[in-house]
Amino acid sequence: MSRTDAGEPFLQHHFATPEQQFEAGKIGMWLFLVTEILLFGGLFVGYGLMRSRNPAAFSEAHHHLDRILGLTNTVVLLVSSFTMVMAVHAARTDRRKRLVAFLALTLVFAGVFLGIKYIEYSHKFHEGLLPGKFYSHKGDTVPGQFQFFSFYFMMTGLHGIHILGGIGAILWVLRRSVQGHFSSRYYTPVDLVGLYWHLVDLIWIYLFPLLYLIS
Amino acid sequence: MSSDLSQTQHHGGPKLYAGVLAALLVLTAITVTASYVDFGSPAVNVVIALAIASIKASLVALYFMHLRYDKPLLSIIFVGGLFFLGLLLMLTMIDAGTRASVPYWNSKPPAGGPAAR
Amino acid sequence: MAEGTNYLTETRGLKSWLFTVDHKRIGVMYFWSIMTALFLGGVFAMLVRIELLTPRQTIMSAETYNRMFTLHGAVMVFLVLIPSIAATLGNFVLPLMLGAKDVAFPRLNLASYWIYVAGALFGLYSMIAGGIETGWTFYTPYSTSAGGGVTPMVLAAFILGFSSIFTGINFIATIHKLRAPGLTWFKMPLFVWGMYATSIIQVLATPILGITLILLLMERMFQIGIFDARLGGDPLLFQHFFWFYSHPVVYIMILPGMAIMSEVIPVFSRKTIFGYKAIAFSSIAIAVVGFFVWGHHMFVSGQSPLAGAIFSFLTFLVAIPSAIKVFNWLATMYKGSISLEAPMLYAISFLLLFAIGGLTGLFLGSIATDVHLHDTYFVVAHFHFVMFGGTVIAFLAGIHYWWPKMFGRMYSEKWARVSAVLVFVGFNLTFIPQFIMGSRGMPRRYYNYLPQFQPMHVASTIGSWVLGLGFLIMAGYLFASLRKPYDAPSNPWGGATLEWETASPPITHNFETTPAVTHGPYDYAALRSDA
Amino acid sequence: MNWLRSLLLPAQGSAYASEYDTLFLFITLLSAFFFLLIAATAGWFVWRYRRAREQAPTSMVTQSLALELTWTLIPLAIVMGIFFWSLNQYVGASVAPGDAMEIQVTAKKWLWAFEYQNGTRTVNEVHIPVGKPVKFVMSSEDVIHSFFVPSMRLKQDVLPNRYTELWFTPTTTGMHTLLCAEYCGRSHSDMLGKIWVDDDATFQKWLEEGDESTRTMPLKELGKMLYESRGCSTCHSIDGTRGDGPSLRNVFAHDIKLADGKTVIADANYIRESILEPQAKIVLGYEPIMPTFQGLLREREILALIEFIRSLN
Repeated sequence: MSRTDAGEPFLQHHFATPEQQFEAGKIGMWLFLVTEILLFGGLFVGYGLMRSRNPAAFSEAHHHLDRILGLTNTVVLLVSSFTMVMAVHAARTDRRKRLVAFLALTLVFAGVFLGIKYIEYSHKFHEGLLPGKFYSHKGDTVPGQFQFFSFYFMMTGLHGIHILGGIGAILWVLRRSVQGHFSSRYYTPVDLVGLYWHLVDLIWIYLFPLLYLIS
Repeated sequence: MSSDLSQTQHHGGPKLYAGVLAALLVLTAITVTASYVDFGSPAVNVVIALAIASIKASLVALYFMHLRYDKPLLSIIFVGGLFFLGLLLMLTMIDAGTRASVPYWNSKPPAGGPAAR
Repeated sequence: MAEGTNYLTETRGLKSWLFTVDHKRIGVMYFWSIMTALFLGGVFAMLVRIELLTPRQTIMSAETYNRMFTLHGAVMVFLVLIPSIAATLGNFVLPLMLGAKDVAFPRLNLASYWIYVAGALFGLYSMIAGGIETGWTFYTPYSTSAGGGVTPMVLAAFILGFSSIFTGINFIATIHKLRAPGLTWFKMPLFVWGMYATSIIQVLATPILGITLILLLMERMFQIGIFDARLGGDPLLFQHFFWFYSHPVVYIMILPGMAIMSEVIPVFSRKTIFGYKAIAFSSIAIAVVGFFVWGHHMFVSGQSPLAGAIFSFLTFLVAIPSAIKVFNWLATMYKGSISLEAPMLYAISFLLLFAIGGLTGLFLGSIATDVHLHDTYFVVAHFHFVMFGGTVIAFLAGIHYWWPKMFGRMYSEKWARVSAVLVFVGFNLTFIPQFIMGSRGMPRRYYNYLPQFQPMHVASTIGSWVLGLGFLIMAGYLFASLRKPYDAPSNPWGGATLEWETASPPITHNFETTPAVTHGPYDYAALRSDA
Repeated sequence: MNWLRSLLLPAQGSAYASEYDTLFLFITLLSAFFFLLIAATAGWFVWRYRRAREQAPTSMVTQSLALELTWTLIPLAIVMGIFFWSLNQYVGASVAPGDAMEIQVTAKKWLWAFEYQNGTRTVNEVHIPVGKPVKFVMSSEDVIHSFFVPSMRLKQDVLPNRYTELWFTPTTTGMHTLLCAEYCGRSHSDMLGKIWVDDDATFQKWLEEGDESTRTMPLKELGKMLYESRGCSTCHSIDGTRGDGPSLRNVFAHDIKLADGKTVIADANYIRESILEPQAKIVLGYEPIMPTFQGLLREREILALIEFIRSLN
């Protein structure tokens, strides 16, 4: 990549100004986020249809989920979103130490989230509350509960994969932050990773009531 | 032209973000509480839960994701995506909800007629 | 004529191609890859046609036949038609038309190409991993119970989806942010509008395919109970999901074709396009309304009659913007100065074939008539008229139109015309009999058929040979042109869009200086006075 | 118009088919008109405005709202007309009259099984009375199939775990072809059936006593006919080639190796059991996929099949 302007080390050659590059990046990121929403959206539609075909099984099955753990994870993720936006703010206002600190905090919360998810998953594995043909829970009164767990694992699993992806992305911007790449003149990667992280949070905001809070 | 991006964008600050976080936590508490209340029909609970979730999602999108301060194009992209997802949900549900061997507009065929019209 | 270096010669060696971020080189790599896939898909098609020469076994067993038509469909849809115009000509021409140095995200563009290659390899792997015989539509529960290479082929389609999404994201961002100074939205060439509409669909529809294929694989591996009726699932949900993607995909294929028409017709008529805004907005309208109509693939599937009625209504609405385009193209030719060189010959072919494809769509959008015609050869003929008569013919028009720009050489005009006529005749001979067979009740995907249909099958097979001959000739003169020295002028056809202002082939950064847009994309009078 | 109808469409088997054909031909003529309009206009322009010299002046007109509206609104009006006509026809055809005779249909790879309300069961062949509405209530045992009767212009997918319906009132006696229109695997194109429309008396007699011909036909001939019409031939060859099931050539009175390691002699009782309880003894190297024909064949028909298989030695 030829760098045309020594004053703008991260300006790619085919852009005229940093603004143009920043805005193009944002458009690209938002389009990507939309594809993510639709990807999850397909699962939501499938969930909606299966739940309306089989409401009793879904309602019965969700009692096997631990609301406290789900609630904790919701709070953890919301707070991590807050630390992320603070990191972006720090980058924009040229506070590099705060940027590094908030990114690191976000990583910690992401780790906590996955830790809690691990506890939940191992509990489900133990009880045989597994998707599809692996479902082996005994003593069900309502048939078809495996469907709920199919969706539970697919939705939280896909979400978990996105958390892992987010951790990778945050590690990448964290490394670049430590190297001092970002400033108020150039913080596009921080901003875009932030957007991605908020989307992961946003999807969980829907997953939590749909999976844990069926009344 | 200044290339300092912070000059051209206003995104709010820590105080606003903390306020949004507080609102999100309160709404989370409300949604958990609401799930214990019997509103007469499970459908009402679903609607309430989804409505609160949507408020929370809007807060995240507007403030954490800066949509409120960004160019409208980004909001159009976001809302556009939701629109097409809604379309998939709606038309699929219309099919699933009205699937019967006899269409609703003619559920009582005239007895004995050769062609029920 | 190009002096000095151009994008083809500036750097050399395999690595300089495989890791290039130059949109033009990526476009060229896509071009050769897609041509290879087209050749493969074409061979499968010829074999299918030969098998159908007789009502019983001709050259292959029923299993082989089923694999053959599945591969033909999957290769043509996922490896050829979806990326065809957008990834090759779109990649090459779009930044040039905008006066940009590259697309917005060059590395993403390269990633898109390599993902395409990876997907294609997965698809080919499914051939040796037991073969796949589900049809390219992967309908459940057949696809969840069938053995063989279903899993790799489904993964291939999933991977290819990312390639498509990346191209779409790239184009939208490019069109928004990288237009040359003075190039306002309504001064953009209509090709760009078409690409914009296409990209919208690629971004919005493809993720649903992704999740559908994931669910299909989950159902196959874990029996999660979403599509399998025996487990409480709903096979129609798969069809809804699948067609939510796969109907808009038809517009991913045809919109770029229409976009090429909107360039070729005015240039070869030397006349400003008629109804610029009508054509531009109809592209967007097609992109949006195209999402509302998927259920017309499901009129006899057991879908509710109410949903069927709604989808039929919406289907008729989406017919209108296509009609508007056709009439505007015709009006563009009126009082023009028309020259029938190869690109224009293909454009005229497109007008005729697409008209037939569109009009026969009326039979299929209309809910009562569709019941009889659904899943017959009528449908096969209809979508070949749109996909081949539309997309592929427009692709050929575009290749002939931009060939001098891409490779800096002129091809033999005489042989190009011979080939264009053979393709047109061969195509019609192949598919018109299929309309008649279909409406007479010949179902598709039939290995054995009732003897009464044999004469029409024979005609159709002979047509496929004529068509194949046309393509062979085309390959011949196109390859021959590449052996010549650069001989293409920078603007051989007298086009007024920006890509004709730079050399043929262009330099690596497209333009010596960023062009300022002073005249409209179809302002041939201004071009003449400049000259 | 009759020549066009008979060129494009199969024979009509019901009043609905003739209604259908009217709409079909209307759209055909409309399409032909618009196609010729487009083709003639394009051809005329290409010839009339061909480029004679390089710098020929061209029209500067670039838009006309009136024209745009014309070619938007007229096609819109036409397609809306087709939509309502078509919808009306579809609604009329979608609900079976209350007195329709019901026949249960089970589709499976790769045959059609029918059951009448009096318990009569047939495979790949169904008799119905002329002039009376008949309703098929259909379901699949495996994948999706589609019940397609071209002469009635009707088609309906047949789904597992669900009932779908299709009805018509046949107006002409004779044989109507039934095809499977949804791709269902290797023998999809052999999943054919025959719908015999009989006059009332013949139908009643058939329902009570079965086919006249099958009662008098020699056993071996009857067996061959059943082998071809009841779906046996989709899996079992008679020339020794391997299908989804073992070939029937040189089977009778031969030793058969079973999947469980035992060997049996294929005598009449073995064949009878294999038809009625196909899962009881599985031949080595084959999947247990054959459906049972219990209740689908009369005693004489089973005898005929055994006789036919014996003749293949």
